[in-house]
Amino acid sequence: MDILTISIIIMAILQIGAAIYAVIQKDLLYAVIATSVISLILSIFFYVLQAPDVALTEAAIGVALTTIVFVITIRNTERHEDKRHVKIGNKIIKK
Amino acid sequence: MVGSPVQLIAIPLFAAFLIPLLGKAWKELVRITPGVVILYLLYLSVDLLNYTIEHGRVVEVIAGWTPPWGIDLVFSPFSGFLATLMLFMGLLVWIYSYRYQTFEDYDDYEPTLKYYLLLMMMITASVGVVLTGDIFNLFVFIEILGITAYGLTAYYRHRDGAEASFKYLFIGSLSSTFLLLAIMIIYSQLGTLNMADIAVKAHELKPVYKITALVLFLVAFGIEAEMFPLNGWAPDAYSQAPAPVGAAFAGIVVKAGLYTVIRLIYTLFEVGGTYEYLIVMGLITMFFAEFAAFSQTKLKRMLAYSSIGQMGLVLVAFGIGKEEGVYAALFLMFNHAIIKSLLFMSGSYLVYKSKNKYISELNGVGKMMPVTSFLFALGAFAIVGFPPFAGFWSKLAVLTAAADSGMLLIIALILSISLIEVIYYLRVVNRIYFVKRDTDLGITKPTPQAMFSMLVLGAIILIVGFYPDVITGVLHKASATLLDKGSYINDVLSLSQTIN
Amino acid sequence: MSLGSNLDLLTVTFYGTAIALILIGLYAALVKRSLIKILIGLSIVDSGINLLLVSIGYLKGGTAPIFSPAVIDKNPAMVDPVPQALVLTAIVIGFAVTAVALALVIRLYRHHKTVNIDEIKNLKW
Amino acid sequence: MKKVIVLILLAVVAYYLVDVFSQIKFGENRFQGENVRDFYLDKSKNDLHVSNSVTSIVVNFRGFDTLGEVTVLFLAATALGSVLYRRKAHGEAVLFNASTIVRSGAHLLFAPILLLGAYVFIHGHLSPGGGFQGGTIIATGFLLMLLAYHDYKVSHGVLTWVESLAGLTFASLGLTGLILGKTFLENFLPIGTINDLFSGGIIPIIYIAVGFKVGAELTGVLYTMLNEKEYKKS
Repeated sequence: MDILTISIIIMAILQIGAAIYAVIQKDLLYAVIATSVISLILSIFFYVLQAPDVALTEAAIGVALTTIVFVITIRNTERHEDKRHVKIGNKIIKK
Repeated sequence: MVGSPVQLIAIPLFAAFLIPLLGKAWKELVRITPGVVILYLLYLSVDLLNYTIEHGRVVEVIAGWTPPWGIDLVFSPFSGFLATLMLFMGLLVWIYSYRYQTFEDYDDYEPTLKYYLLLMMMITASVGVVLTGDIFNLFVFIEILGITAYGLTAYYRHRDGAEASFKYLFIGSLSSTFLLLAIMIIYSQLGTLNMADIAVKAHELKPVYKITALVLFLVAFGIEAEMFPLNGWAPDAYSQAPAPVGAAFAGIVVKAGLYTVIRLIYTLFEVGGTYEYLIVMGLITMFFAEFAAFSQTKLKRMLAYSSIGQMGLVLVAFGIGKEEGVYAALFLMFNHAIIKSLLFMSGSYLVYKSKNKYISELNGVGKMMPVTSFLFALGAFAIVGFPPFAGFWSKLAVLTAAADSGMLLIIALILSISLIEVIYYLRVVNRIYFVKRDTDLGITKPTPQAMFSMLVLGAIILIVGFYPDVITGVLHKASATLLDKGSYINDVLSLSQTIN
Repeated sequence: MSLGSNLDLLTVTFYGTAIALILIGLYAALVKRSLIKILIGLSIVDSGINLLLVSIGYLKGGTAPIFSPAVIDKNPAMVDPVPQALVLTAIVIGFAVTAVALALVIRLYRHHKTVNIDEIKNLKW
Repeated sequence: MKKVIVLILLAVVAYYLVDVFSQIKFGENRFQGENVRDFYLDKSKNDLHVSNSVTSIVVNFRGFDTLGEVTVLFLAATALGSVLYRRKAHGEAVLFNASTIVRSGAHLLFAPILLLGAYVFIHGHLSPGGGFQGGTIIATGFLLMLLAYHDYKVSHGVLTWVESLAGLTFASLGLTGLILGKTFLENFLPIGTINDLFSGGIIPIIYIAVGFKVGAELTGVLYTMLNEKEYKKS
């Protein structure tokens, strides 16, 4: 087994790990960072699979822009996933 | 022939990029240009349709690469008929929304610009879906259609448009995921993306690929065509979008979705049992949608569910197959576009001032808004299929087609489900005319433009009702074209050049 | 750089990772209650699909589909450029849809002060 | 309960995906005879003289898709603006400036990033990259400035002009082919020699237009979203 194969397998495991982390993590900011890790590894995979054009696009759009758009949204909304809100009359109380 | 089919896509795209600049010169141009463009396209499309009916289909090659290498647009009597219908409805929707009053509440320039841009591109994307002969190009057009529809659904700030839009977007994203997966499977096995080429090579596919791709396609397109159980987004989108957009959804967007299902089953794959599947899904869709419509308390949701039910009936008609079935289905699609749009357009003026749009708020509105109410009632009678209105002929055609194929059970089911439809539409008409008004809601007179669109639609219902011959010729030609798969493949691939 | 040996292992790795990503993403999109989490799920699904598509176009020993001066005369085997072009389109479209979706989330938050799907229920879900 | 249903559904999907894709051999030459891949590679090299065949597919063979794709981005920017539009903001925006180091760093990097983006889309037909990649790189350059300076203004008028003119260039180049009696988007310029900067006829021109358009649109999207600030109640 050559070093390339081994590193690909390690990256694949990392990628799946990042995906699972992104799903179970309650802090949305960390989850978004995990998705950007997925995109980063994806971009390396594209390069390995002889698709440099796609790798460039994924690196620019997947890693940078998608992440920043998510982060802007989280900054404008809320950062934690399981915040419960209780409505009393018209007021909303955050727990 | 004045132009080529590609102009139907290229000119509105050109205009879309130009409109923001035109708006800098004179703001009214933002409103006017889309209408002028659509009018020109309609002229072009009618002309092309006449040409194709006489001379057979026109296959337009793009970038000089003949199919299966490049992308092609196919303007046949079938796809051309749908494109013309869409452009005609688009023109009426544009006239209806011209200075539509609720928009004037937002008298700002920016929202107006965005509304007209999105509306024009929604119509263009629907036309593109119908004309394209390449499966990945179809995906691109479906995405354009999706984005415009999400934007327009969320257009109003004071309603729950954003919620409906998010729902639509979520389901739409799943649809495009499945579509991509299916395209991928097809490409990996056949090495082509051209529909005619796929149709030729489809028999080379191993069954497992064929079935998986078919199921993925059906899920993806079923979402666009509002097939049960993938239509949860539709009533919300219809009811939360601005009224002209609701009419456009019923008259234009659904047609594009339905077209994809039909193209898939009639041209791409021939797998045993798909026609029966269409009939069963159509009946289930009809059944659930009509019952849901029956139990609605809000007018627009009722109309939306009724629209889904009609789509179910169209699927049944397509499932019956043969020339009569397809003819009936196309007639139904035409009638549905005309009548349902009229219902949406007039209905939304009847409950204009109301916040929640309850049906009970229609009580006695007939005396206050005689013309609009009359048009609504006309639409209601026409859609349930009372003679002598347009809807009668299409329902009759479906029943005849079913009878010819000996599907008596289906006739019975269609008739009994139609009965529900009759009941809830008559209930609404009854409220409009014979129940005393018990709310102090005011009314809003339709703008002259809106009145014009509604009157045109009403006139068409009557004309087609009394003289169905004006439309049947085109429909027969269109249905014959759809069924003739061999000539489709031949026309598209005969242009082909080989690797030299 | 070429992926020579262990093609079976790599098959499992690339296809397996892609399918795993699709499934994990779909799970998040269907089960999670936070709108942002749902969108994260959808973007993971997109990543999986893109990886699958590019993997399908790969050709053993093929070079990138670019006729640079170094390779133009050697006429090497090249990987399939078509899936790459499709993925390019899919990535850009995916970003466009995500951006619109996030704008909708911001608008929903402005109205409801929450991004939890259970609390935004003016319409039936 | 819902989780169980979803898991069962996913198991079914997983079964079929694995079943289908385990039969598609990785890295194998599946196509025999005439096929799209060989045709594109051959024509890209011999007929179009474009060395990056992904570019020739994106801009020429499947250029219609790209026109649609650019439109998707354009409409996404439009829809986004429509969704987030509000007539006037209430109160004062909560803003903060980045530190001096970040600001000077951003200033220093801004021009090189734009240059890199331009390089990537001008050489799209020769090397990996092109309009989409270059445009995105340019947008990240503007993003850097927007993040570093809270009051960094991108002129909306200029963005509209760039966006519209680039889009019009694309569409008009397509229509010119039609007017000259060829087909939509067909090349009508001399194709030059392969691996020259001036080769490939209209392909590099279209890709440059795409680069400008994508750059302007993505910058617009980011600007709109970043301007969506929290407002202090006043």
